[in-house]
Amino acid sequence: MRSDPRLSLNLAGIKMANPLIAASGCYGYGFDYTGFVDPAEWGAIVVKGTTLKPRAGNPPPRIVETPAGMLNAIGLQNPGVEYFLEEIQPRLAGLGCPVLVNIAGETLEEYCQIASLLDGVPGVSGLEVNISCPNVRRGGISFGCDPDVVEDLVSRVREAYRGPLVVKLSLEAGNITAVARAAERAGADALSLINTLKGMVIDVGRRRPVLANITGGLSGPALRPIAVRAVWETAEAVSVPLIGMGGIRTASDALEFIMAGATAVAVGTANFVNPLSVREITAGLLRYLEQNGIAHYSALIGAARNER
Amino acid sequence: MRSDPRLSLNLAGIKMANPLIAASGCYGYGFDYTGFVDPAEWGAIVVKGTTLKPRAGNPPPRIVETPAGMLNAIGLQNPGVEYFLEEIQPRLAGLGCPVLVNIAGETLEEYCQIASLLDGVPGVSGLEVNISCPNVRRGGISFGCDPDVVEDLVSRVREAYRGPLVVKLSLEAGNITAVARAAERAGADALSLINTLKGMVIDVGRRRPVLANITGGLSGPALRPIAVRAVWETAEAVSVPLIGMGGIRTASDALEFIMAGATAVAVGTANFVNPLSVREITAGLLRYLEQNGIAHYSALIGAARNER
Amino acid sequence: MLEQKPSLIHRCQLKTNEQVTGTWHCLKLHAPDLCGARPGQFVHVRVGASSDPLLRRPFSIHHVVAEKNEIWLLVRSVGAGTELLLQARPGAVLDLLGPLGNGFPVVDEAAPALLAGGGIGLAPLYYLAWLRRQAGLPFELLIGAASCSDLPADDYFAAQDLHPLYATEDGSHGYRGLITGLLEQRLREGTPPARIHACGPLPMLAGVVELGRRFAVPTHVSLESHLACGVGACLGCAFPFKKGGQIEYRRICKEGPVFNGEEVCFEI
Amino acid sequence: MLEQKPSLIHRCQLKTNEQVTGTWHCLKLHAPDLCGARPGQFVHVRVGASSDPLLRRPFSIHHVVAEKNEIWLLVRSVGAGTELLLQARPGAVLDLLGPLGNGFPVVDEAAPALLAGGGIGLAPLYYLAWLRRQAGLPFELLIGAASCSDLPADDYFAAQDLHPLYATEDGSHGYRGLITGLLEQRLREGTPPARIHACGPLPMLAGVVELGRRFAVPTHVSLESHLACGVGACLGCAFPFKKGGQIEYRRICKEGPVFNGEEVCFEI
Ligand SMILES: Cc1cc2nc3c(=O)[nH]c(=O)nc-3n(C[C@H](O)[C@H](O)[C@H](O)COP(=O)(O)OP(=O)(O)OC[C@H]3O[C@@H](n4cnc5c(N)ncnc54)[C@H](O)[C@@H]3O)c2cc1C
Ligand SMILES: Cc1cc2nc3c(=O)[nH]c(=O)nc-3n(C[C@H](O)[C@H](O)[C@H](O)COP(=O)(O)OP(=O)(O)OC[C@H]3O[C@@H](n4cnc5c(N)ncnc54)[C@H](O)[C@@H]3O)c2cc1C
Ligand SMILES: Cc1cc2nc3c(=O)[nH]c(=O)nc-3n(C[C@H](O)[C@H](O)[C@H](O)COP(=O)(O)O)c2cc1C
Ligand SMILES: Cc1cc2nc3c(=O)[nH]c(=O)nc-3n(C[C@H](O)[C@H](O)[C@H](O)COP(=O)(O)O)c2cc1C
Ligand code: FES
Ligand code: FES
Repeated sequence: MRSDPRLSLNLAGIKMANPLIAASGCYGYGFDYTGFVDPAEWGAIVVKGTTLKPRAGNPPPRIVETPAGMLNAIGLQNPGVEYFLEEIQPRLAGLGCPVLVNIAGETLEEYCQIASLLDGVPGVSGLEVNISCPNVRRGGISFGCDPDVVEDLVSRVREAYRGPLVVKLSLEAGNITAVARAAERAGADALSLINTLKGMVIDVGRRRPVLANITGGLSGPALRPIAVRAVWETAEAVSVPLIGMGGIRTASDALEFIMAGATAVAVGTANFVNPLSVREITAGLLRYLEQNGIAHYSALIGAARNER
Repeated sequence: MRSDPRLSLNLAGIKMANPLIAASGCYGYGFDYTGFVDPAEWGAIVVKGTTLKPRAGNPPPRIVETPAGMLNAIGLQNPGVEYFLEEIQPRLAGLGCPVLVNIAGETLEEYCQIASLLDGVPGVSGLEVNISCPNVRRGGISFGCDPDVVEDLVSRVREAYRGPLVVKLSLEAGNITAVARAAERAGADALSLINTLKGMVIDVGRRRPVLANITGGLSGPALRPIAVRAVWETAEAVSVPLIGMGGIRTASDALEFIMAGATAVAVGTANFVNPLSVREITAGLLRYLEQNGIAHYSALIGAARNER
Repeated sequence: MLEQKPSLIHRCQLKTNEQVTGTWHCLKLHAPDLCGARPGQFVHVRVGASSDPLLRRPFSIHHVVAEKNEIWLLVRSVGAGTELLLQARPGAVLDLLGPLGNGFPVVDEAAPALLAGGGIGLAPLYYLAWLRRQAGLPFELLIGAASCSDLPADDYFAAQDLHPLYATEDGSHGYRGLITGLLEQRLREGTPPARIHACGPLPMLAGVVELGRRFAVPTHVSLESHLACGVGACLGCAFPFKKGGQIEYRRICKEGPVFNGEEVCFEI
Repeated sequence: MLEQKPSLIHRCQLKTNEQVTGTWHCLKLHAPDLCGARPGQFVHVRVGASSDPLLRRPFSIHHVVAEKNEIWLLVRSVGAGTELLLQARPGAVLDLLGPLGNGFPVVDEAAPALLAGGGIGLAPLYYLAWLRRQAGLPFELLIGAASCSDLPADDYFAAQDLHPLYATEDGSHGYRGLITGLLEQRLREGTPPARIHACGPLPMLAGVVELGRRFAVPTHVSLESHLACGVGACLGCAFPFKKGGQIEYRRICKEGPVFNGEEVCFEI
């Protein structure tokens, strides 16, 4: 099923067997779910956000459930790019699907340094530049809000990294289309959207925020209508391919993003609920194509826009 | 129960029996739920958004359910301020609680005109200025995003209306605290937050958006963690009282907003699910006060902040 | 303070939940306070305690058995909400708002009535038919579906002494074709009715109104839409109507669900 | 392609769901593929089909009856997720991930072991105790609660030939006081155990580790936290540990839930 030609695509130079991508931070380095599905069932996997130096992450509690969603405040816990290159990169080929590395920096320079360290590294099919992680206090959020800063940042990362470059947007900025256009101008090959939205839960018994970090990023189905709208608006603003995400659980959810204009879709939180999500969504997409006599899923990209 | 002194407050000059407010657009003019609860059980009721001229509203479908939420695109259907003054205002005294009129305009001038028409009108305890309705294409959304425009708008409405003036914020702007400060500077007596967030659902069978208006405003529990965070951040930025809202269903939800810094809370979508919400939340608040030996709910305003 | 009316919120125990056909179940509820509901009115039902699904779901009063303090709902499973509701077992307590809406305006007129129900749209007409049968008033109940396997068995009707005329698209029961075809035949051939009451999918209702116009018979159609509040507060269920050459939105839950067919603006 | 391991996702039929005491139920599941689970491992259970509650809920393997292809879960109702789960009726099919986590590291050591379970924390120790009983290895099972009415009746244990020592804060059964008090008494007076296995609330575990240190007995504690993925992918369940004077976060679901008590950083 995973190599069905009706679902294959070339995303900004990355050959993918299907448009399903494991979302960053939700699938580790691709090895944690091998007891459930073959990682090669994914079109691609985006690994956990990687920083220049190792990061210990935030103290617990790091997650809390919300209606139809969850907040996370992992704080970008990761072993750093050097460890990644030494210990993890050699194993990536075993996954059997393209792997993108999600990167985050605290300064422009850090982004560029990580990008050049990853440039040309075998087994790394592309970068996803997280300009929007809501849990890193310095940097992070501020980068993603200002179109000029984004253009500068992406241009410089573009110089440092020659492979496929995806820029990941959030909605926090309020002007996602302006930021999207800035990233496109600066040479992004594709855009990912959306990252989590900042939220918080208060423990009314203890009268304090549940998360040690106070706020965390909202993911899961609660987010979906907002994310679909963001894809819809961004698809109108740019011509690079979009990777849509936010609350996708089923093939129907994935189709919403595709019909709004996404070329590929990423699945994050749903893996926690159902580790077989990738398999079930792929099967559901094929069923939809069959039932509707469609030869290739790409005919559906932006289909909800075309009709108007 | 509804006149329990432990819940009474004076919000920007409006005397309320309790901090529960029926959210604008979710309670009509206060008469639709009389088969369930006495309107006087509310601390206050905010009526449907009122415009200068009558508005027919959007074609159907206007609502669609989403995970733990719903989208609405009513399009500010309302009979206009004149009809309101002639036909509705005379009946408001019968509700037995303070009534605020939510107003929306397509131009600065319209806001001012409505405000002066409502100035000094008996039975109208205050205005809630909606600078953020996501369904009015002209005006609306743009007003609410730019702090300078907001300051100008609110200053002028402030001149036109002498009673309690509440300004209702949305998060779409991305810079809610800047907008909040602008509204405060311009003379707002209180701030309401948050309005719905723009979202959309696509009907994958018909390959088009479900809502005739394409997008609609997300309300309900899905929104709650984002709304609590917005109150938390805004409470830090301004000193006027806040009316928190977004997905409140239970006393515990209401307490989250209060502990984040809200002086009062509004309940919208939850009324649709449970018309007895106001009664059950009031009872729950009193139970919390009892169980924790607290003499007045106001001791809990911002309580989750104080401890840090 | 406003005059206190009897409360419209009810906690009703489910007595039975039985499959009627395919995905249709009949729920019988102990609901003494709802036995006064008029045909065409509806109840707004909480299908679960969680926030997903969030909103209530509306269902027509399908039947009232006043001497047993019982109301019936005929529920077709089409999505998450109805699926959840149909999992309720006898003994479960359901939370209902109602009776809501206007109901069919003319129930006890002596002149003959045609009642046309498309698919699950037969739900409210069943009770209307039964009331007319009880009162000895003339009526004919027309029921349409894709196939007879999509409909309750004959004895579901015969048990209440109702004997519908059937229209099935595959001809498996009665007239072969759409219910509007059967209705047209009936209007052409039978005694002219005083009015037509109809409930079903929008295209069917448009057809019914068109026929009513052609044969100069007043029509009353029960409309559907997603409802949020169900009580008139949110304006979410607005539907366009013709009023003096202009479009006006009316609330299905409040001014409806039953409307004068002539006024409905089907061209949306 | 990676080597294909046996799948960790299972659809298991619920055989019985019986109240054990107060808000505690014992769920017995037909789960042949989970009978190899080690004590201290857990399963991650889907509690409903809707998005609210969204995440799975983790429960320890409470007991395995291999000859019946049966695993038991001991579930205390504390919130929406557990409430929903406890509504499941015999015949229902539950979706489980597992066995997950590491389990207690040393199960079959001949030297005596003390097993201390605070409240629902007794769940995993029950199976550990049973395995030792079967193997004829010495152990003592200590159980603590506020009152004996919060605990299963004696015969819930006696049925498996387990005879716990009780600590209740109100003194209604056994030792009066906290389980750490009983443990201290036991450490002071009885034969020195080779190790202590404990599961329960954090303050209790901190106390157990402190006692272990004081009496020079190694401790293994099973930690809890909200889990998202349960398989190590999300880093949501990280807990601080001491490592060479530094703090290091480890995943409760993957490196745990059972940890060397000495290394746990309780001061968060
Ligand atoms: C006044 C009124 C009376 C009704 N009476 C009955 C009745 O007696 N028996 C009965 O089975 N149903 C009745 N309905 C329809 C019923 O309310 C819907 O089928 C139900 O709400 C669907 O809920 P769901 O969660 O299962 O489906 P959803 O998951 O919400 O929707 C599933 C599919 O059904 C469509 N749908 C959902 N609700 C409606 C609706 N109200 N109108 C048109 N399409 C819809 C959706 O677009 C979607 O394609 C009535 C509706 C109204 C407004
Ligand atoms: C490895 C592991 C094994 C477990 N084994 C068992 C078991 O055998 N039997 C059993 O009954 N429970 C066990 N638990 C705890 C169980 O998972 C939680 O009680 C359950 O997830 C609560 O879900 P809920 O939706 O009912 O409560 P929620 O509504 O999520 O929470 C209700 C209250 O309980 C608290 N809470 C929820 N989950 C946890 C948690 N994991 N740790 C601490 N506090 C929590 C919340 O903070 C809140 O105050 C285990 C947890 C872990 C991590
Ligand atoms: C636990 C967790 C960790 C995440 N970590 C990252 C990260 O490191 N970098 C990143 O760009 N996005 C991260 N995300 C965001 C997801 O990649 C995704 O954008 C978001 O969760 C929305 O998709 P979903 O609703 O399918 O989860 C994380 C999300 C979750 C839930
Ligand atoms: C159907 C509907 C109509 C609304 N109409 C208005 C309106 O006219 N003016 C306004 O300021 N807010 C309006 N709102 C927003 C609510 O007042 C409230 O800010 C929002 O719904 C969040 O609260 P809730 O989650 O409790 O519903 C409307 C919301 C809904 C659901
Ligand atoms: S559903 Fe709210 S007005 Fe009809
Ligand atoms: S719960 Fe995801 S890593 Fe432990």
